[in-house]
Amino acid sequence: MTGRTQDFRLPKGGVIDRSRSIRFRFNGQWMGGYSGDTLASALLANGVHLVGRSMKYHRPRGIMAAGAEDPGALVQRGLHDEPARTDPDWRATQTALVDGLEVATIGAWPSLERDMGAAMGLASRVMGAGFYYKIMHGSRWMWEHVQEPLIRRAAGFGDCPDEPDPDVYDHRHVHCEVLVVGAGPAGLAAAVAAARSGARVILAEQDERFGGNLLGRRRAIDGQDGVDWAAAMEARLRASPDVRLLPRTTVVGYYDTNYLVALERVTDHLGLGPAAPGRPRQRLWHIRAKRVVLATGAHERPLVFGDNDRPGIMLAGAAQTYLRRWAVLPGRDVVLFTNNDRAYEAALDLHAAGATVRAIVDSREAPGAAMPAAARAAGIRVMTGCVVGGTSGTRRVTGASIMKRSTHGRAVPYALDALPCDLLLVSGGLSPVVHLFSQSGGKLRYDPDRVAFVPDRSAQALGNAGACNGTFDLAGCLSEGAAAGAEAVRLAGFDPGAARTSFAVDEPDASAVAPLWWARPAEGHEHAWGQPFVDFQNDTTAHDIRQAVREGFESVEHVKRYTLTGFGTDQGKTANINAIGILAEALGRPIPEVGTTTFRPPYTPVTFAAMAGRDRGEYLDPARLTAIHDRHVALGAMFEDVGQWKRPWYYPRPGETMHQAVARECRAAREAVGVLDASTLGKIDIQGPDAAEFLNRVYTNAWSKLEIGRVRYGVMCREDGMVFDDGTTARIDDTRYLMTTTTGNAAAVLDHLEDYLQTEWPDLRVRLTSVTEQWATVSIAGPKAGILMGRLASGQDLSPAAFPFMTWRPAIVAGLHARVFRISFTGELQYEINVPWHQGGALWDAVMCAGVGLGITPYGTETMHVLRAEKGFIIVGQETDGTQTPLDLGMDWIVSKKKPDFIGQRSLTRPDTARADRKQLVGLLPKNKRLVFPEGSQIVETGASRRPPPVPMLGFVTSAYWSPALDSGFALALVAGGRGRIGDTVAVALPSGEQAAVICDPVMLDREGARRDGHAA
Amino acid sequence: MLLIECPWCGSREEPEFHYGGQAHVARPADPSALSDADWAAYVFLRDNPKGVFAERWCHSAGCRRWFNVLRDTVSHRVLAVYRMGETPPEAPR
Amino acid sequence: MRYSIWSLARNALSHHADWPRQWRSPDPKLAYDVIIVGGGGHGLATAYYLAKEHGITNVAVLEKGWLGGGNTGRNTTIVRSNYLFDESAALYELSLKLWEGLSRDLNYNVMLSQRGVLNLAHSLQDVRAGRRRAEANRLNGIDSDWLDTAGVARVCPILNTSLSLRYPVMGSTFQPRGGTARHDAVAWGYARAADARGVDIIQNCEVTGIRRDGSGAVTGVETTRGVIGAKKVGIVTAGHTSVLAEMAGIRLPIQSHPLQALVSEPIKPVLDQVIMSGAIHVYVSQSDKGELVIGAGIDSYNSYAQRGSFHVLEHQTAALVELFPIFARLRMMRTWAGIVDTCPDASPILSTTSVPGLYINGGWGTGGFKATPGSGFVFAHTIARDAPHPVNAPFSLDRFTTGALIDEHGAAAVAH
Amino acid sequence: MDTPLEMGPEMGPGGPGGRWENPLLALELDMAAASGPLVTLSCAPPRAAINLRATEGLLPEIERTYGVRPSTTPNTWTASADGSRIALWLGPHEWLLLAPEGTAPSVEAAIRDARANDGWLGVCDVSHNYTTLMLRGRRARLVLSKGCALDLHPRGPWRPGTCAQTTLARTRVLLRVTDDPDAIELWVRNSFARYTVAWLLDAMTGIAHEPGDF
Repeated sequence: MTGRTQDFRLPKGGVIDRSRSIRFRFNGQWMGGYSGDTLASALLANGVHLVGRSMKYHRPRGIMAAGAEDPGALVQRGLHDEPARTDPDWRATQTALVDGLEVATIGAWPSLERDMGAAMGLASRVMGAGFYYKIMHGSRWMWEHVQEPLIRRAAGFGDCPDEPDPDVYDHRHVHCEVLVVGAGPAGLAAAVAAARSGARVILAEQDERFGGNLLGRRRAIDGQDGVDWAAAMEARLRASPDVRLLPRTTVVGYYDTNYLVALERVTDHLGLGPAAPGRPRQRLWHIRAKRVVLATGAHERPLVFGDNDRPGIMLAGAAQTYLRRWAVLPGRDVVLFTNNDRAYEAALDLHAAGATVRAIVDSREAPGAAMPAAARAAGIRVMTGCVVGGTSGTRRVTGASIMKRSTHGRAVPYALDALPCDLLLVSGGLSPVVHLFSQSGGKLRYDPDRVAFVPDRSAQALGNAGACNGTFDLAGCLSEGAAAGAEAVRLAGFDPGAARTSFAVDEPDASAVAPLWWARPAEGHEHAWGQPFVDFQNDTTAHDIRQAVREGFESVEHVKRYTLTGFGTDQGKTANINAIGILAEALGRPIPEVGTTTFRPPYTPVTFAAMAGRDRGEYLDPARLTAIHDRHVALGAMFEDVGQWKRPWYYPRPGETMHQAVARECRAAREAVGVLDASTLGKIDIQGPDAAEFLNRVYTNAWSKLEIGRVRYGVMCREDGMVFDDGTTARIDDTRYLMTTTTGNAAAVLDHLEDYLQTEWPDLRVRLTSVTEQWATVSIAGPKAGILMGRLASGQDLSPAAFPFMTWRPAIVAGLHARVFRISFTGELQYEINVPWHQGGALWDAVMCAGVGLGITPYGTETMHVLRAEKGFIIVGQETDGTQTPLDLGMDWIVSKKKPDFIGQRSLTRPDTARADRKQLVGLLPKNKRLVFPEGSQIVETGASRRPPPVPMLGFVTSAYWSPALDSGFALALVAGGRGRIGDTVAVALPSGEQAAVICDPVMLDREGARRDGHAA
Repeated sequence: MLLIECPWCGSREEPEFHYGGQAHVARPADPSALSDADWAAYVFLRDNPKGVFAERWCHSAGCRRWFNVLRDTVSHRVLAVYRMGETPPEAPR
Repeated sequence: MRYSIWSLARNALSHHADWPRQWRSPDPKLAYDVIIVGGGGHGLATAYYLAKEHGITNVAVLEKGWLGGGNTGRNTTIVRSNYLFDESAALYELSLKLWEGLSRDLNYNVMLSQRGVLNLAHSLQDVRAGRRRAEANRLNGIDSDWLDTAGVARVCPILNTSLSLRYPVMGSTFQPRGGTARHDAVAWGYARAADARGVDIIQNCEVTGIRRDGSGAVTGVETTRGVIGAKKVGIVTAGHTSVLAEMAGIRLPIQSHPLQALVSEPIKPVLDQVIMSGAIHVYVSQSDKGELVIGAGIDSYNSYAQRGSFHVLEHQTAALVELFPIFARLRMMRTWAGIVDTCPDASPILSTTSVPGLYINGGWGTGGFKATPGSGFVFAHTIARDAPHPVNAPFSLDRFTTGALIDEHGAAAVAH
Repeated sequence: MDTPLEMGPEMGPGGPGGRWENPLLALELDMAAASGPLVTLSCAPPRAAINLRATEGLLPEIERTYGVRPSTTPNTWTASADGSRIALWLGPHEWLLLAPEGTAPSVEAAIRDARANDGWLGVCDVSHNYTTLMLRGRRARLVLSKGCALDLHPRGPWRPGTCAQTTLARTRVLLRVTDDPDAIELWVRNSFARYTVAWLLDAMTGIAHEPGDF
């Protein structure tokens, strides 16, 4: 296929590298461009104005601006052989041109030129503001099955990739004394003034080149061409060691305490293929700045008039930029429509570049002096007191209808003249880019002279310089920038030295401007001249805004939401101010009374993956591993996530199902000996003379009498009386205890204890230290645990007789210094062996070796759960959900009646917590022994679930397992008044129907507790 | 993102801290002497002012010490930082 | 004027010049039977049902700013009723039933989209809690299924259900009737319908005080537009409940926190359900406009600024990209925050108070939007009868004294 | 066996078995591979570590028994002349005392004996609680700045002699800036060690060798 040639590229000039030409494809057609082009400038060089279709009416839309504010030129960007690297909704004006780039129009079918969607245009008359709210409420069926699906299909822009993104994204935290946002003349001047002080300065610029407007205007500073001046300043900054230059970096968010977030596009301009290993595609900067200088410039406003959205209608300043920066002639037959002097220069530049300028249409009766004179001198016709009322053309503007303005400002509804043109320049004046200032909490003020919202009171340590401050002339930008830079370093505690704040600049006086929010035709003719668009992405017109007002939507936020103004991907950068002006006129109120809308982050869109940075895959959240982890992996364990911990769940042998594996592990622990890695339990070292008193206050039971060497089980509540955590605590010496917590709660418990210690009881002499990872814990359980212990600790009598239950002692185990605890969470004879963490692996190996011949079997959390449930031991978080008191769990025996006070005690006597019919912990045995109820199943009276809902629920199954020991399924449950219903038959309501079960005591195995001393019952 | 001045470690980013809600809520000396309503007030009722708020933070990723902060709940500005047991300073401005 | 395809066609001919106001903008009268403080969805719904169900039309809704400008216009528009406890289930299911007839009832399309809501389970603990909730819902007559991982993959194929996920998806609850609605339209629809029944809706009218007589009973409110008398006053000011209650000397078990949300740039439809993950803190749905609407947990600290901390957004986006790897290159277009009033038990307060004639509706935490119709319905009853409707009786203030809390934390780790 | 139930001072953390298994064994090759002239990551050798709680009045005696006067200036550390003993400030009245491997029990006992029954004294052996890493090189601070919000600029507050408890990526760490400003010691809880190392290796990808823009 033959490609397009760059017919509209001027033979010379521009800030592009003509030695490096680039080939790219637009809607399948090959085109050429140069290094330094954006997609937009390259398309214009090839004479392409029609780039996309609007969202609602599918109207042809072109390139209106040259930067972030462009509302319409959105494309799908990608390479056809890289399906994982396609990007929807990319703004042509900000897309760096790279070799082989493929871009396609979005939302047009079958083609951009012939888009069926354009039929929506016919419906535009019906589809006024609030269209959807007013119909389609009649039939739910129609809405669900026909109307909404149609709306959804019509909506949306580009396509989501259908493969995961292979690229890497990075985060960086950086601190500086001064952050300068924007490297136009003001920003460069500010950075240079700040740089010489030794303060750390960061200069962030969204463009790949520094210079801002200087790149698109004919200017001289101190006799030097503006482009060269910018380059010189950049070079000077590069030379200063304390300056960090960040091109291609958009500051997107300004948060509390001068915390700013910036997105750097690191490799997007290098092509779409994979970057060097580890090289991020984008980098999100997290910046803490002592002072900030905002030099974010201004956006030119389009004008609102009939059919003002055709391709070829462009902001005057943008045309100037395309001409000077990219040496592109955006059109040959030009009309300029303006309400200010500044825009005249665009006409003059295009004229000088060889375009025919048919006329300058100025809405003002009396424009300024210099610019009109210069235009007339160049032989350009200047029509004052006139407006463009409508335009002609479909895929490209072909003409503009000029109308006279009546005394009260409305357009006289017949064409004074109809001028042919292929480029209609518009300028409604400048809007300072106050987005970041507003995000920072700064207040805005409407300035009627500048016809713009400008910064007023600021809420943070910042300064504004240049156009974003309403200072539109170059000399002003430079001196304001230099002053702001110097001021910033001074306030940051550095000496800026003598800052130069005056610059010699040649620039015409072009400050005059008069508001024109809508070139509105006279009464009765408002609809005769086409649609006056305000939001070019959401197809909001001036009529929609006035209709909204008629319907009672008077707040600017209401109008925005009702008409969707400013909700596009451009977030209303060009639309919002015009909308406010039109609204003010409709309400007959001055603009300050109407107010402005809030500017929300981000300034321009931020890639999700850049937000995530490295927190992806295994880095989303740390996986905590025990010292013995590799052994479990080698044994083929399946793992369970418990909080952040990876715990062995069960150890399937080849061909074993989970059920088989768990049954085998259970039998081993009940009949031989099983081994568990219990290292994940939280461990807290408690020291100090008041430790016992402290334990008395945080646990529900009494601790004063616990002897050295003994261990006790305790339950903790929160002040609301609900169970918070449980575990054993051992007395190490007279002033020292070791507390264990549940795996998931370890951190929460330590916080809870420190909180009370530091806030409520600072007088208690107690010190807490987390030693969870000081120790590795291997727990052996089973009738043969005693024999195994004997083998591991030869020469020491650790037999149950010599080493009583609920005591601990130091011992040499497998040649390691250990603390051995005689506690049991299984009901079996059990030893918990604690050795220093870094010897955990060695201990595990020793246990496995010594266990040979005894049937030693590693077991995981699932088997642990079965074993403890058979004994009726609870697991916090499984038998509890934050709404159970110790009494609900049948733990009266552990709730002290004598203690004057402990955390949560008082709550236990509140009316509701004292109720007799609260849900209480019970055991549950299925009538059909083969059954294991799904955990979470609800319990009802027999037959109840056959009645229509709501069905009264008695309680629910908290734990349910298959018990090899009982040769039956069994469960623990919370049942209303359960302890009084032992023996009753109830129903477990399963989706398949009810299953009968008998309520029983939660302890189902070895009630007399013979097993825990090794005497198999 | 808040920047909080730990009285010991200095200024650190908010994620290093753990929030503790209203400061200076003394636990009743003798809960058993309280009515259900008074006890409920201690357990559940907390000030929730729009403006200056005396609140607790814990530098959990740092020195693990709890301390008090005077902060404006509208501007998010930290007006003062002081240690446990100290009385709140007069809010500046 | 009734909205219909015909009225639309008629108005198209006149270039939409003849649409009437959707609600009047009256000056406040000297006194009303009932004043509702707060012109959000809940307040407007309360006024509407006061008029419709109880014939009380001498009612004013006072809004300090613009209708629906608070949390009504700032939430992620999720609608569901699959709550754990009977009390909650009854309240939210009543609400969902009203949702299902709302567009027709209001003659205003609130764009209810019942595309189904999934609450993912990422641990055995989640699985137990999810199953328990699904079973309880079923017995309470609420449509709610339990899906295993394969089932989740069938319903939402673009979700990452592989074991490579740091916390793999182990199943999910699924409520087919859950979905989303157009938040602004809910406020506007109720406002228009209430106005049509004679309710005065008064914007830019901030309540600065609550007047009481010698007996302590409410007599009216002080506002930026003068004193307005009222026999009864209902406080429905999410994000400022404590501030208003304090004007009547009432302390509430409520803390206010920022809640942030964000949307992506619009893309063609890829996600057809509402996906919620309490465990890794993100929930997402795709709007009719094509934007992905994304939320997560609240910021930790008290705040009345509609502004949160950036790292919270980074964490929720990281979670999103893990759940949906194909979303990685999509872009965050806009972020915002609201102020949510949270209760100790993650359940709301719909209650009479110790002050005669004063009623409070608040503490919805992060999940108030879905309850809008039901909340208004029972609160209207509470005000009209000076006694709670059976459905909101359990949500009275005295539960904090008796201890009869309705602790939905377990089930509503992300209570949306 | 009668009290005290403490381990005798002769028993080092290695114990008679003396085995100290580095949980990062599996990753040491990767660490070597990812390291280069600009930055290296390695495991620091085991050391005895003791958590000390003491009032300032006790510090002279601590110095006498331990050999180093713990600093009362936040975020700093002090060391013995030979560097074998280092006291890091952890919080008000809280320090981490480092000593040669195996000496924890004797150091602990010595300090206890110094003030056997002082109610405010707390001594706890945490030698095995942490894994210690060393990140060294011109880009060490850059690597950390990808996941740590401290002002790690060479001219920032974190100079030799300082230490900080903070967060790196999604874990808590104790950073110690050694006498070499580009050599930073990282202390992480053992169970997080693999996560931290994997994260660091990922953050180091490509940058240990080339000076390109990372």
